[in-house]
Parts: sequence; structure tokens; C-alpha cells
Amino acid sequence: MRITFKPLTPFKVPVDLSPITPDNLEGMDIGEVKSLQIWVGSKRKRIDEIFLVELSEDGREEIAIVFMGDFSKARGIGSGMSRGSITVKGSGGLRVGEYMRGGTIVVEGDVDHWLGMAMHGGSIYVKGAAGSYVGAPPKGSSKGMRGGSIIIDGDAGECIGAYMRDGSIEVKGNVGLFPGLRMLGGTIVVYGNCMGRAAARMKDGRVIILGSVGSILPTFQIEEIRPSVRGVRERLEGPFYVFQGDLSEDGRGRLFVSKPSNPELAFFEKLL
Amino acid sequence: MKDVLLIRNGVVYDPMNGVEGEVMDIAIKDGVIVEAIDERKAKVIDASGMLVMPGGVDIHSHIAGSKSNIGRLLRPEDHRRSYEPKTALTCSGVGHSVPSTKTTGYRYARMGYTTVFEAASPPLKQKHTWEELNDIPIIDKAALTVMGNNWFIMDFISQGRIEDAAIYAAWLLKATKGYGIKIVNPGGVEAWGWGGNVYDLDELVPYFSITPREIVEGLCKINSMLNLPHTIHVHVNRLGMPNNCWTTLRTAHTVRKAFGGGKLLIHITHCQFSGYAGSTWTTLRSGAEYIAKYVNSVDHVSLDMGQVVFTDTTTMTGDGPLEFRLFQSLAGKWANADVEVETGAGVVPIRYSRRSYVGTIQWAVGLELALLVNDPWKIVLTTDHPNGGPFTAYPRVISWLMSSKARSKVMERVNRRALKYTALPSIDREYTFTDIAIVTRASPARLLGLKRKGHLGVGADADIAIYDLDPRKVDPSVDYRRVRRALRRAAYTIKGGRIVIVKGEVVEDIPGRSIWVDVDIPEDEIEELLREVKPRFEEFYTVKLRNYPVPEDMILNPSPIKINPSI
Amino acid sequence: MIIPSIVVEEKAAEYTMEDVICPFCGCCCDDIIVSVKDGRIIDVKNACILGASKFLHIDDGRLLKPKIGRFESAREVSLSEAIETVVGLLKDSCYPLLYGWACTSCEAILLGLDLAEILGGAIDNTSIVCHGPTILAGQDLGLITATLGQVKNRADLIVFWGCNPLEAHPRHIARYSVSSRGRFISGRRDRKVVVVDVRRTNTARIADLFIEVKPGYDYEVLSALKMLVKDLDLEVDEVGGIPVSKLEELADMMVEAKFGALFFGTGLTMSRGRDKNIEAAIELVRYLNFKTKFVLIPMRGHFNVTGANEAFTWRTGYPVSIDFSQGYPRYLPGETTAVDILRRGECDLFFVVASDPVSHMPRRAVEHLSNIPVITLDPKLTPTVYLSDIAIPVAYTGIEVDGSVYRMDTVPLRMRKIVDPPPGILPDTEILRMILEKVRGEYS
Amino acid sequence: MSYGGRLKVVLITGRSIKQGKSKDVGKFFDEYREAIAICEMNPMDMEALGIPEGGYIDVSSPYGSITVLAKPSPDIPSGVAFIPYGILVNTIIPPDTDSTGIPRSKGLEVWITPSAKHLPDLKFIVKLIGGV
Repeated sequence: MRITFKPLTPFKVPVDLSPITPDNLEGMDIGEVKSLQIWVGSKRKRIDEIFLVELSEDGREEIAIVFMGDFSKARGIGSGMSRGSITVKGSGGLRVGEYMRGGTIVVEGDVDHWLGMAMHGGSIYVKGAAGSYVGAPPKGSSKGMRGGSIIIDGDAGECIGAYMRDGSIEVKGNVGLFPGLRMLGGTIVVYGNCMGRAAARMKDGRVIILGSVGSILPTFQIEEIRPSVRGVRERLEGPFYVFQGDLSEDGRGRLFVSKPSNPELAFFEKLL
Repeated sequence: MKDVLLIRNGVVYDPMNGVEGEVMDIAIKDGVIVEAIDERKAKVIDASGMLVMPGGVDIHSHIAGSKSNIGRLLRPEDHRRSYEPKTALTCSGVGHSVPSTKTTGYRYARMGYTTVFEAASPPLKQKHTWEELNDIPIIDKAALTVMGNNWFIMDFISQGRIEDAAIYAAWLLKATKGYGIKIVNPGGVEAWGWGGNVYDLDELVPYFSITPREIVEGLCKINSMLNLPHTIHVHVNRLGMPNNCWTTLRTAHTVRKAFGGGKLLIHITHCQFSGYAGSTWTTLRSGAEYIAKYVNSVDHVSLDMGQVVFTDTTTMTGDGPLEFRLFQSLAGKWANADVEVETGAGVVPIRYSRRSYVGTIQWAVGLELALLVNDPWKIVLTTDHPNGGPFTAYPRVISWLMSSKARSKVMERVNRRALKYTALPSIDREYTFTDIAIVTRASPARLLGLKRKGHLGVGADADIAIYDLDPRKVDPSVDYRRVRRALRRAAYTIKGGRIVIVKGEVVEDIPGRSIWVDVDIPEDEIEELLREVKPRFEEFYTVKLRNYPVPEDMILNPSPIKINPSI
Repeated sequence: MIIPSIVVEEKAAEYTMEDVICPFCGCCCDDIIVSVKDGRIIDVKNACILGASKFLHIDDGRLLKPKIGRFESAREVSLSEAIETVVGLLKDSCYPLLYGWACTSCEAILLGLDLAEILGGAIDNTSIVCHGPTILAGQDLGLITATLGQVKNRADLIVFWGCNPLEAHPRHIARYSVSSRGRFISGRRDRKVVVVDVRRTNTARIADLFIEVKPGYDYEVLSALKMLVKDLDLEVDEVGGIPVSKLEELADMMVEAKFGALFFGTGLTMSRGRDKNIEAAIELVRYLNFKTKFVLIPMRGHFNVTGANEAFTWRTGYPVSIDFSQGYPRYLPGETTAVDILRRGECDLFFVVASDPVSHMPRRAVEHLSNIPVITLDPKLTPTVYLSDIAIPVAYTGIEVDGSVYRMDTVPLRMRKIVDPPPGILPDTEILRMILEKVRGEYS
Repeated sequence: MSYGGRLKVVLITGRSIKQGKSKDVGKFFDEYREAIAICEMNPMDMEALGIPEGGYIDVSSPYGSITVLAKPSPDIPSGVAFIPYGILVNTIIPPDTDSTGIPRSKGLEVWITPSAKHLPDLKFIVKLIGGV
């Protein structure tokens, strides 16, 4: 079953879409879906006051939700979902896939900050760019991403995978500062460049950067050079400098940095 | 009409007046309990089959002030899991272990508590404490003033100028609108100013020629010179360390040696945290038996439990070095906030785990204290909110006190090894409703010297809790769940003669009163002392003497208690 | 003297007030002497040039009448008309943003929180664009701090990192830090002073050691210091443009201090890494506490920006950026923060109290104000007032009206009124109370 | 680096005593405008660009461009420029906060070129923001 939501008019204020998940819509008929209430700014509104809702049978039992349009002011798309799928044909807003446990989310445009916040499982695929704190726990908590996978085709912001414990994040574009901040486990692969300070304060886990990294924090120590490393779904060809850290945290994490993309790190070879 | 209220046919527990489960009526007029009223004009609450007690009194709870706010700031994750949306009558709020101000008031009132004492407020930051207390609705409140590491007090005592120390303390209480003398790790927090601590009653405080023993004895003397309604309120040295029950007993005994028995001299607060035997954390044992034995044999000591509850909470205390030690073992968040000349503070989040050895010992020590101290008038139920757990856990604690079955249920799931080193499994004492009314109402009110609280006699404040629970029909020993549920949400809470809670929901949002002691010392004596103190005061402090006191116009609904000192 | 009040030496229309609290920066110096003649402040003693300028110029560039209309099309209106119009706009809004609150009293801030809660709007204070990162880092790790008197009495090492007190907090040096005298420290000669900055500031000139770090490399330098304090070896010779030997010198000074204080400013909070820079500083101080006693104290800007954080926190649990749209306080940086709400164009009304966001926020963010109503309460004619659809003049907190404020180290102080405001001008608390009452009427 | 009369520098913003003092005098007074429309630079950088003392410069970022007065200051390292907080410098500061709530007001890379323009009128800038 496929349910499509099209905004009647562009959003002017934040819209909380967290109740519209396959889990919540299961067993509802179109009337029930339309009468669901969500927060639009500080007002409670019925779904059919703001969306054109269409339901079509595609012969599958699983619920597929489609959001059509610009959702850059939306919050919490796919919040806590455990099954089914959500497709956003447009931008996705903040906290897409927060606390997600299963199922899939595909966003065709960009998403804002806190993508896959504290996610436990499932998979997220963003075709555009993502903001900061991908997979990170909400402020103040240290329970980061615990499973599942996130793939971003575009760039991503700062602190992706902060406090991450397990699962994987792959970014095809460039990332900002601090990928893998305070990471405890899991894998982050950045195919593009990193602005710097990769894996700061990491305790464990793996951060792999194929582009340039700016510089390596003084709290990391070079260990070896490896011809290739295991990525998330494929083997990545290097060679890679392998750093261990963060030493100031007694960390045992690994930071893999492509040797060809970072000629300025050659001086580390002398230390081997 | 609104001010005349009749509570009809309630099953009343009022231990201070010797009422134990009698069915009777209570008449209220103009906010106080009266002999009788004209029933035709009164609003009547039908309390038949319901438990009626005085409003709860919390003797020790960290609800307001600088360190509570640090706790709130430190813990967004604590707020996200517990929030209350606004209603037509009430403000919204958040917080499981460190609730926001409005929520604090509502939650206490929902449990039938009507008077709460903020446990420790540094004088320099007492304006902050009062701003928060002003913002806490419904309940009456007061704050204890921290003095155990105050340079001026320590200097005066060590110079033998006890009268001047007393005048200074009286001025501090007046200036900051404090209620009593709080001592936190005497000397140890001053040592924390250099990153140190003191570990023994007779260890010299660095750079001061004084020992913790002299501080405690000095302030105890001052307390009686000033005729304060409450005794000194002491958080002892070595709190939260193994084998500290001996320090606790020596602290309690030192004031007896100095001033004799016969009357209350010292309140040992959150005694659970200072009731450990065993020399290391791995060999930690309960020291509750030793403490209870001593308390049973003397008449100058009172305690509050500081019960630990298995939950995620936030520890906060003026004992800066204690929080640093806690941070060293937990390695999570740690906030520290030293206060010049006076004290320190620290905040560390903690999760008390049932499975942990230490957690289980801690849980057992609090209950053992409450069950082994024979006279309930010597003990008060607290969790040292939020240190042992949030105050919202009181109904759970009550169910453990009233039912050995409830305790066994928990003991089935705690750390087995730890249980072997506590006496708890062998204790079958169960609190009665009278005992509960004592440890949650009458005893704290008496220990604090609140004459109009904690009882339902004529002339008492009409602060009353009514619970949907018939003590004649429910056996708390068996049906402890029912008791717990009823105590969580009062059927009615009456505060100052107004019905504020009905069926656990706020029906009227009124401000409570602000209580402090106004010690009547001749102004010229204070002025003379301050003239002498001023140069040093302004050398040590970063604020002028004139900007230090809490102006009275900052306080909402002031309700000072006049005290005549004997100096 | 039991409850000493400000002494007013009254001679007809002339009087002098002592121990006045300065309403300029986060130092909140409380020893100012102000002389008044015919209702005007004519002299200020003890204050720094910044504070004195504020006291002496309260009548300049003042907004004197409520106005409706932007720019040149503004017309003067009565207070009641202005308030009616404000209430009408508030009622129609679905997601208003209430912003400012750093230059007013905690009493006004609490009323602002009431208003935001009733309206279901977002409310933010200016700390988010200066020491917001300090708060964010504090929420992850906890601040290790002390009141300024601890520094005055005990500190034998003072480090200023990315701050320039001689220009931003001119009396800090003499009253609270470098040359202050206390019980255990008798002045400048008992102390070592270190300045770490990207340029040789005036403050750097009075330091025993100046360390010039490459702009944007504070995080690396702090991380390296943490390694050195933990006695770990560095594999590089230079970090952030500083030779490791110099960092070793600094690390040794820190460890050997009996009581060290690290003051930091926007040089850390606003540069590359932002809140993570503060996290690194906190971690450094944490480790230093295993070896000695060390605290860190943020150099807060406006006189009550700390109070705004405190009042926000006790009422809502969060120090900045509260969103009440779902009926209870919610908070997430990047989502409920003022700059981000404006950048995404999500609020439908902007209500400013005691701040000038048009000047102090990035233009790309405040450009959203061209689409929505803007309401401002301010004593002065600022760019924000100029842009506002409605502006209501208010009295100066701490000069024309009482109020409670918090110093940078969270010490609470009570400000006292010195002179009357110009005729017809009310305190912001009064205006907010009037608005609140009418809004409550509309919503009940 | 200077090429073709352009210089890439790292921009630092902050408080200056003049800005702090004049902001309470009045933000539409010349004193305030003079306090914030100033850019402190290393004298060598100014020389490289051929800017005389008291000459005007344009400071540009991807978000906009402003004209300010150049002031030599030997305490500023080469490759760094300092402009006090205010409405002018905020024209070129990026609005994105990377989810921290605070824009990156220090450490932004900007281009400096000698300018033939004059100091802007602050009211005019406010009107641009306010949509006139």
C-alpha cells in the first residue's frame, strides 16, 4: 500500500511529521489517515488541512509513504519507524529518521541537521546533501547511532557519527569538521574530503577518509600503511595511513587516511 | 465560602496529637485548622474511607538554587524523557531527576507534600535560591544556609570569639533569609579550594587553624546560643566513602561530649551516604547497624535517610571533592562550581543499578537505618533529592518501609553478594501508617521546629493530604502496590486551606509561603561587628558588603519566624 | 546596616549613590558611584570607560514614544494603541520567535518565558550567538568553574584564551583576576599570566607568556596540551603554529600552579570548532584537576546574559533556544536556535526585547525579517527598532528600574534604580505584563 | 597571498573598546559607524595591496561585501584581518551554524581589495535587510 502526501501550500512554519510513519499508519483507512492530527507551528491540524493524501494499492502489504514537495521545514520524518518505507521526493528537513529501528528512508533532495539521530537500525539513503550531526544523539546524551546504515550521495556537515556505537555512515561527497567525534564503534567512510579533526576523541571504531583530511590531530599516532581496507560494502583501495587514537582518551579507534590524497602527511612515514 | 472547609469522615493519622486512624472531621477556616465551623457555609470534602494526614514536610531536598540549576543545565537527556505540557491552569515543565521549578511544586503537591526545605544554599548565591523558590508554586519553602566552610565563621571560632561568630551567623541568616545552619563536609570543601579534602575530624583545615571537630562543635554552640528552631544540619566528612560510619558516629558523639545529652543537638542528613563499613568499595558493608545502635541509645541525634532508589538520577552537593571523586569513578559528566569564601558545589549524573554491588549496599543501608532506628521520631524519610533518587520516588520508599514483601520483591533482583553483607533480609519490621505519618510529616516538622506544620491540631496550618486509601481495609504489608499508587496521587491536597490538588491534578495554582528565621539581635551589635568585618569582607569577596544580602522585596509571600537568641 | 540598602545622600535634587552595579558587561562591577542632579546622571566614578559611557549617555539616541511602521513611514502612537496592535499580531501568529533578553532583568525574562509558553512560540537569548558553545559543551561534559573570588583569593596562574579583557571587560584585570588581591594572593607579583590569542591584543602586553596561535587552530592546541598534561608524547614539532617546546612550558606552568584559572572568550566559542573548542578546554581542565586545582570561567558579554541562561534553565530545564510549540519546552541546537529558525525562515513573527539582532546576526539570517512582523522593546533607537513594525520604548534596567541579574560567574546581584525614566516610559516588565494579560485574555 | 590586487585573509571579529563605548551612545551616530567600519590589518598586508593608511577597502565573502576603513596594526599577524562586531561585518558572515546555533564569526576566509567606495550609511543597510 502506497500513501502519498502532497502539501496543499508550502510550509511557512515547522511541521512535525513524526506521527506519519508506516508503523503508525498500519491498519488505518484513508479517512483515519486524513483525520490524524499533527503539529503545524503551535497549532494542531488535521492532515487533510495541510496535505493532499492519496492512497494507492501496489499489491504489497508493506506500507510505503511518499512525501512529495519541499519538506525543508519538516521535522522528524520517519521518527522511530521499524518497518516499511518512506520516500521524500524533495528536501527532508530536520531529524529525518530519528530513533529509527528498521525499514528504509530515501530522500531525493537534501536534508538538514540531525539525520538518523540516535538511530538503532534500518537504512537511510540521501541523494542530496546532509547537515551536521548525522547519526548523533540529541544534545546532552551520549547514546549515539547503534545500528543501521546511512548513505549520503552529497556532502555532509560537521560531527557526523558523533558518539556512534555501531552501524555505518557513508558519505560520497565532502564532510565538515569532526567526523566520528567521540565515536565508540561502527564505521564511517568519507569518499570526499574532510575539513579536518577527523575522529577527534574517538574511543573505538573506524573512520576511513579517501579524500584529503587537512591535518591529523596531535592526539593520533601513526601505526602502519595498508594497501587497502574493508569499507562498508566493498574493499577500498589505498594505500592508507593508519592512525590509532584518540590517545588522550586512551582510545583504540582507527583512522584510515588515503595516502595519495594527502601528500602533506608523508612526514609521518618517517615515524614508522 | 472558599475559606471555610470541612473534611468529613476521614480516617485521620495525626501522630503529634495522638490520633491513630480515628474517623473524624477536620474544620478549616482562613487557612488554619479550627475547632468547629458552621457546616452550612462550608465546602465539604467527603473523605470517608480515605486516609487523611498532615501535608508532607521534606526536611532535605535540593530543589532550588545554583547547583540545582547546574544540574538542570547539565542534563537535557533527563528532561527529554520526562515532560509535562502546559494546561489551562499549570505551566509546562521538564525533568525526571532535576525538574524545572514549576514542575517541582506541582509534583510535590500531587504527592500531598506541602512544605519543602532546600537543603543547602551558599549565602553569596542565596538570591538565586530565592528567585527559584519564588518560582516554585504551591508548597511552602525555606532554605538552609551553608556555613561549615565559611572563612569568617572559621576564623572567629578558631580565635575563640564564639559570640562574634554567633552574631555573624545570625546576620548571615537574616541577610540571606536562611532557616538554619547547614554544615557540608566541614573544612573539606575549603580544602577543595586547593584541590584537597580533609579526612578526619581532627585534621587541620589547610591554612586555617581549625579542625572539622571544632567547626561542628562551634556551630552547634552557636546554634543553641541563637535558639534556632532546627539543630545544626550536618553532611559529615568522608561522605560517600567506605568505612565512613565511624566518622559519622564520632561527629554525632563529639557534640554530645561537648554539650551533653537531653535535647536534640545535631541532625545527620542523608545518613545512608555516610553509613558504610568495610574498608574499600569491593569490601563495602552496611554500617547501618552501628549507627542505629548509637542513635537508639542517645537522645541528641536525628537522621534523615537519603534512601537510594534504582534509577537514573543526578547527584549534587556542596561537597565539591566528593563529586570529583564520583567523576573519577564514573568518567561521565562533571560540573564543579566553587563559591568564594563559603563553599563549593559539584554535580555528577549517576545511575544506581540493582545489579551493582555498591548500589545494592547503598539501597539496603537507607532502609536498614529506617528499620533499625526504633523511634520513628528520630528519623525522616528522604532520598536527598535528587542524590539518592528524585522525590517522586517517596511512595516507592514508603512501600518498602511498610511491607517486607515489597522489600523481598526487590531483593530477589539485586546483587546477591551484596545482600549477604547487609542485615536487611533478616529485618521483618514493617512501618504502620502512624510510623509513615511520623517520618514524612510529624517528625520533620518537629525537628525543624515548625509549630504549625506536621499536625492537624487546632491552630495548625491547614496543609492536609487526603489519599484514596482506606487504612482499615488495606493491609499495606500485602497490598503495598495499592499504597504506593494512592500515595503517588493525592485524592486531595489542601494547602493553607485551599484545595490545590484533586485526584492528582492541580486545580489551583497558588504561590506558597517563604519561611526564614529572623534572629532578634540588637542592630548595633551586628553593625559593630560588620564594621570590623567589612575591610576583610571586601578583600575576600568580589561583591560589596552592601550588595551581599537578599533584599526582602525579592521574596514572594514572606513569612519570617521571629527568634529570641540567648546571647 | 543589618540589611544594608544603597545609601542615598539626598540634597534637594542632587544625590549620590554608592555601590551601584554596572549594567554593561558580565563583570557587573558593584562599586560604582553615581551622582545625579535634577534627575540626570552627571558623574560616574569607579566605572570603566564602557560602563561610564552607558551611564552618561542614557539620554542619547533614545526612543521616546511608541511607534508603528518601518523606517521613515513610522508614526508615533499611544502606548495603548501600540500594545493593542502587538497583541493582535501575536494572536495571529502561529510560530513567533521571541529573542533578546540579555540586557534586561530576570523578572522580565520570566515574563518572556510565560509569553512564549502561552503563544506556543520559540524563545532564545543572545547567549546563543556568543557563549552558546560554552553551554553546549557544558551539556556534554559539565563546566568546571568557580566564582571570581576563588580566583582573586587563590589563583597563582591565570590564562586568558581567546579573550581580551582590557577591551571587552576592562576592570576584570584589577577587580577579579590579574592584579586583584585576596586572602592567599597579594597581587600581580604572586601570579603568572598567560595569554593565548590569534593576535597580540592589549591584554597580551601584560602577560608573562603570550602564545600566538594560528587562527582556527585552538582545538589542536588544546588537544596537544591535554596530551602533555597526561604525560603523553607528541609526534609533531609544532601545533597550530606553536612549537611544542612552548606548549610544554605552558603545560608545566598549568600543572605546577596551585590554583589555575582559564578564562576564555569568543575567540574560542566563535572560531573553527566552536562548542568542540570548549569541550577540549573542559577536558584539559578536567585532567588538570587530577594533578592540581584548575577552573575555567567564560567571559560573558552582556551584564545579564548569564541571568538569561539561569532563568531559562530553572523555568524550562534548558538554558537557551526553547521551543514551546508543542506545549512543553523542547530544545535542540540547530533546530530551535534563533539564527537557524531565521535562516530557514520558519517564524512568522519576531519579538525582540533588549537586543539588536539586526546588527548582531548574519544578514542572511535576518533578511527573513522583511517577510514577517517585527516588534521591539528597547530603550534606544537601534537598527532593530528602526526596522521594526512596532517599537515600544522601555526604561533602562539597572539605571531606571530595579532588577536581578547574574554576573559572569553566576553570582546573583540586585540592581537598583538610580533615576526615573523619561516621562511616559515604563519598565519592560510592565509592558510585558500588560501584553501578557491581554494575550492570556485572548487565549483563555 | 596577494594576487591581482586581492588578498585572501582570515577574518576575525570581536569587541573593541570603541565599539563597546559608542554602542551605548547610539547606533546611528557617526561615532558608532566609525567604530565598526574599520578593519585592522598587518601593515605589510596593506603595503602589499597598496592601501594607504586611512584608505578604504572592500571585504568580500560569498555572502556579501562591505566597505570599511583600513587601519594598520602591527599586532595583527599577516594574513589576518580584524573587524569589530556590528551590522557591517555581519553582512558577510555565513548564516549557517552547523547545528550549533552560532554563526562562524571568527576564522572566515575573506578577500580584501582596495576600494573606491565610501563608508556606507547604516540606515541604508538596515533598509536593505528590512526589504525596502
